[in-house]
Amino acid sequence: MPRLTRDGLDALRAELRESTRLGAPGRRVRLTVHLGTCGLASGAGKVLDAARAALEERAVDDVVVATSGCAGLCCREPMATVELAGEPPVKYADLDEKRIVEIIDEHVLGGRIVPAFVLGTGEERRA
Amino acid sequence: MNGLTILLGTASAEVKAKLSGVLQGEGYDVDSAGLAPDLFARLGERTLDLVLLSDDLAETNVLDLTTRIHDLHPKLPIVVVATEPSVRDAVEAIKHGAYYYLEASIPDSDLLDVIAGALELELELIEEAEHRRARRLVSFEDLESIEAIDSIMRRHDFASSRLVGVLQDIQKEMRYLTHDALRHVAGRLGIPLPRVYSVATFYKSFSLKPRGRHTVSVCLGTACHVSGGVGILEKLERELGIKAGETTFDERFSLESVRCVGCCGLAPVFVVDEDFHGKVTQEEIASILENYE
Amino acid sequence: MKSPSDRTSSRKSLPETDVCPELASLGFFKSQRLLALRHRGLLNPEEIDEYIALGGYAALPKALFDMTPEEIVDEVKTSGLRGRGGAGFPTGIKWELARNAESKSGSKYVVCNADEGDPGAFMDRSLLEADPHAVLEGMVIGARAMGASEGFVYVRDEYPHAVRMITRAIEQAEDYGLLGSDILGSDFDFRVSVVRGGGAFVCGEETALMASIEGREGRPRPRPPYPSQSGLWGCPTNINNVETWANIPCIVERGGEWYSGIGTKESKGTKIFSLVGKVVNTGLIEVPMGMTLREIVFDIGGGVPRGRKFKAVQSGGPSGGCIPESLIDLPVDYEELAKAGAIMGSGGLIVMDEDTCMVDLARYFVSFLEEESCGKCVPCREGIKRMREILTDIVEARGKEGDIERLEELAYAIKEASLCGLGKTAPNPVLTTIRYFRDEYESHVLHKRCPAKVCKAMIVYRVVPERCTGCQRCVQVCPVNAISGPRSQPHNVDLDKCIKCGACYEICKFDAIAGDAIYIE
Amino acid sequence: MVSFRMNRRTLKVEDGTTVLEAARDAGIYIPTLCYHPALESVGACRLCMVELSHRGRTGHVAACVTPAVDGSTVKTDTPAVKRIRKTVLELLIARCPEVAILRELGERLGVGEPPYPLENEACLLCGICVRACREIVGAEAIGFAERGAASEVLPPFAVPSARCISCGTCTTVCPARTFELSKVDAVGTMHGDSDDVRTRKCVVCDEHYTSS
Repeated sequence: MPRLTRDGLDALRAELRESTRLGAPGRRVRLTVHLGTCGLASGAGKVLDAARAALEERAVDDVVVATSGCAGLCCREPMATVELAGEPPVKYADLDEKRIVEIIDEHVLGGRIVPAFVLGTGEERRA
Repeated sequence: MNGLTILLGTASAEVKAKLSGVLQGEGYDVDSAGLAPDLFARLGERTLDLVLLSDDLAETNVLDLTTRIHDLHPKLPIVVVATEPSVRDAVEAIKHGAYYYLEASIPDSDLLDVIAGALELELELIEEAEHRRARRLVSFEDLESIEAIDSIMRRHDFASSRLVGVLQDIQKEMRYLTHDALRHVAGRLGIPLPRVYSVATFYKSFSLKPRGRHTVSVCLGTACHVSGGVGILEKLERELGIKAGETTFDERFSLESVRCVGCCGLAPVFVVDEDFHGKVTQEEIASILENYE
Repeated sequence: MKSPSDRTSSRKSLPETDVCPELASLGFFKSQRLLALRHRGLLNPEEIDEYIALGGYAALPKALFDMTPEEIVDEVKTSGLRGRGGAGFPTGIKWELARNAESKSGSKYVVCNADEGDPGAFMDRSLLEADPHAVLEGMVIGARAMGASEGFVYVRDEYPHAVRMITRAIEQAEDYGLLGSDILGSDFDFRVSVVRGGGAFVCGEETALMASIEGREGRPRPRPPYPSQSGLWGCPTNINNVETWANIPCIVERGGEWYSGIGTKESKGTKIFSLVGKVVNTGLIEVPMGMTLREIVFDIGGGVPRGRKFKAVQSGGPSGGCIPESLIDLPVDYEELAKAGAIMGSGGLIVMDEDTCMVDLARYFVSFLEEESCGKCVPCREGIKRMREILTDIVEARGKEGDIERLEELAYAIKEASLCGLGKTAPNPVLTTIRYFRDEYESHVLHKRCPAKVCKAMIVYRVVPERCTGCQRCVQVCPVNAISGPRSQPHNVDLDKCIKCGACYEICKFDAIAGDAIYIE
Repeated sequence: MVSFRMNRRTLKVEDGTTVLEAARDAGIYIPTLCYHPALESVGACRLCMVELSHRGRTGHVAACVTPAVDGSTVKTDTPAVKRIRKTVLELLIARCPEVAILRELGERLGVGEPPYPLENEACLLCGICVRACREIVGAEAIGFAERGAASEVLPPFAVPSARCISCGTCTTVCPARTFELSKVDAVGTMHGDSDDVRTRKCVVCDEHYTSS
């Protein structure tokens, strides 16, 4: 990657926004497993591995598996967010390896939210 | 062999035999020359750690010789051995650059003491001496760890300000900080050993005692304290049969309490190496420990 | 990737709305306003591209090309931002001091203090783990404002994940030319390196932290000279906390005026708190300054679990104090907390219920500080040790009349005479617990009773025969075989053998069928 | 020049003069322990606490490390100052009940038996010896080890240090007389009983002069 100038940074940002937009080819769904230290301590690493394995097994190629830092609510870790193109994100809590697979089959692949594990839908409030 | 070479300048076969014997017995490599030109030839062709000059060299004044060698190699320690000692010569020899002046009749043990002392001053810097001494004191296997320590210091550009980071990396690699490692670091980074020692004992993440293969750290942060962290620590102490700060006999576990691992939302917490275990109960501890060999 | 506002506008009603609540309507999230945590849950901290796509590194070109260093400092001053590490010194003024300070060698330094020491606080760890580029962007802007060319992130070695994230972020920013020489083609050079702490709480103190960066033991030195005049290697040095740095890009991007519209008169903006302890929703929250403790503990935190009674909130770590239930409507900002005898600190809020013994808590903090004192000055080294001895006597039923007054006398000297902030604030947990819970101290000292049933020397474990189902689980967990009794019949605790480890209480308490059949008196 | 009030007098001193130095020049007594005129002040013992008022703010500072500020007011003997010094001295006496200088200070400041269990340490941890060895001698043979209440003054690993030149400076500057230097045969014993430093003989005068 060449070193950026001011204009180069703006161009890169525009390009990245387009290429990472949900709905772009190969980016139908974004599945984010939240991996802060608290999440990892609660088993988020295993949840992530299980999700990757399940998607591979099902030969899915339009789901972006992402990670993030802490999602804030430590007592409900591990948490994951599923975002389908054009729909508000759905945050799941208290996950384990089995539940994430169920969410993948139902929500990620089937488009049906799994209410039993849902923490909430939509965005957090930002200032 | 201790890897150190001493050049012996004497014309007397008797002195040569006696001193060589004593020095070789101590592990020094001894080279000798009977004439001044030979002496200078040797000085040019190999790395030496010390010159031992007897005052019996033909046609040469030992004081002049001392000055010439000292001018050529100011950091090479020179010890003068006098068959006819005098106080005046002693003072002059020191003035001419000798590290020490001693009587030929000196007991062997004192001679070796002087030479050991001189070698420490070889590079004038005491730190360097400490570094050398560390090299000399270690056994063959440890030479490998010296290499490892050197490569850690290289990563930190041998910068004295990176001392804490250097010690952390050594500890991560060798599980604890040996005295030799600290001496070696002091010498290489040019930091007085007492400062290195102060740093190594000030910070609680350093251990100067051998540690286990796994470190069990029980968080005693406030959230863990009010959620039963002390009970977890006591259970671990009973389970492992050691107190916090100790290491099991088989060196499998070291147990310690830490002030807060920042995982308060899952209190009580304990950490094995880098694995965090949250919301633990006394009951599940044994089964968690089983995962660590 | 869409911006947050796009996402909200594109929301369409889902058939499950009644079963799946909106996140923003949930108690825990409802009153939060994310600013320093603006990217929470949204970005992969290992990918600089995600930060850029979300609008990151937009404040940096503005600060480099459109603003003079003075204008940046003014913007931060206008914002009213105060140090988030604890003391709350106005950040803009601190920057101005460092900007105006002369450096003999020409070097100036900026430091990010991530030596998060307060037990119970973990916002710095979380920020570095989740959004390291926000911190870096703030540092570059600050360095430009103050004329610094080198920076350090001083982070605890106990946070391996955070160390990895920030180290990686620095490498990526360097690759993009957002760090290093000639940043974005602006002629401005700035480098950052990570320094890991060695496990010493006192290194959160600025002069100790600098000693540690220089490779020495972290013993504080007297001030003046202040770091802004003579800091690292004798050069002007500005040290801000992680959260403070993370706020900077927002202030530069949206203006100090906008920022100062949030919060209270003296305390502007939002604050991250780690809400932990005896509270239903534990986690990291970010709220506008001035929110009351009641809102934080009950609305966001969901109150105390298992029907126990709320007792107090400990704020500010070992330098802070305990705020009792009677002050639950206290608005949380720097001034109000100080009035109550506590401090904001880095933002740890530990909720205590009726099962927390305040004397034991005071002893806990004092033992913590005794271990963490650097030992340089007498009041801190010797005084805290004596406080711990007295408090240990009290919780082990050896308290005597006059002990409370002796603690107060020691506290006065330690507060007034200690060399650094650690000592000056060390008595706070003791003083606030005496101030608000004096009856608990007196109960321990005069009646040898621990009302919260925590202090082992004053309690015994017994089985309630009517509630005991004889399930034998306590018999199995007792490490010293002090509990006996046949299956299906009430058990019995042999008090001579009991070591009061609480294992039986723990296991019985969580057993849904048996309920609390073991009790403490 | 700096002009400021101390107690009821106005003092004029050079820029950079500490409050303690100004007081000593003016003949005003402020007790000290870790202060030594030849060494860098570190403000460790906190016996020299005084009250400082400046621009409407009043607080307690250590006189040995606080420069006198123009227009400020210093008070050296308020009830609060006395109260602080009393506690600090009591803490020190409780640590080192046998150290004479503490008892002498106690008599002067009216501080008697401390209300804490007595320990029996010989070292005040004032650090004068450490600073003298570094700043004056340049040997830097001793330093602080550990921290907090466990702090100690030691040569590395608590074994004789090759850096010690057995000069005895530490023994002469120590206010508690913790150190002793005795030279018996080839052994110079320093630093209480924990650190024996072997010395070497001068070939000229036959005197032991440095460590081997």
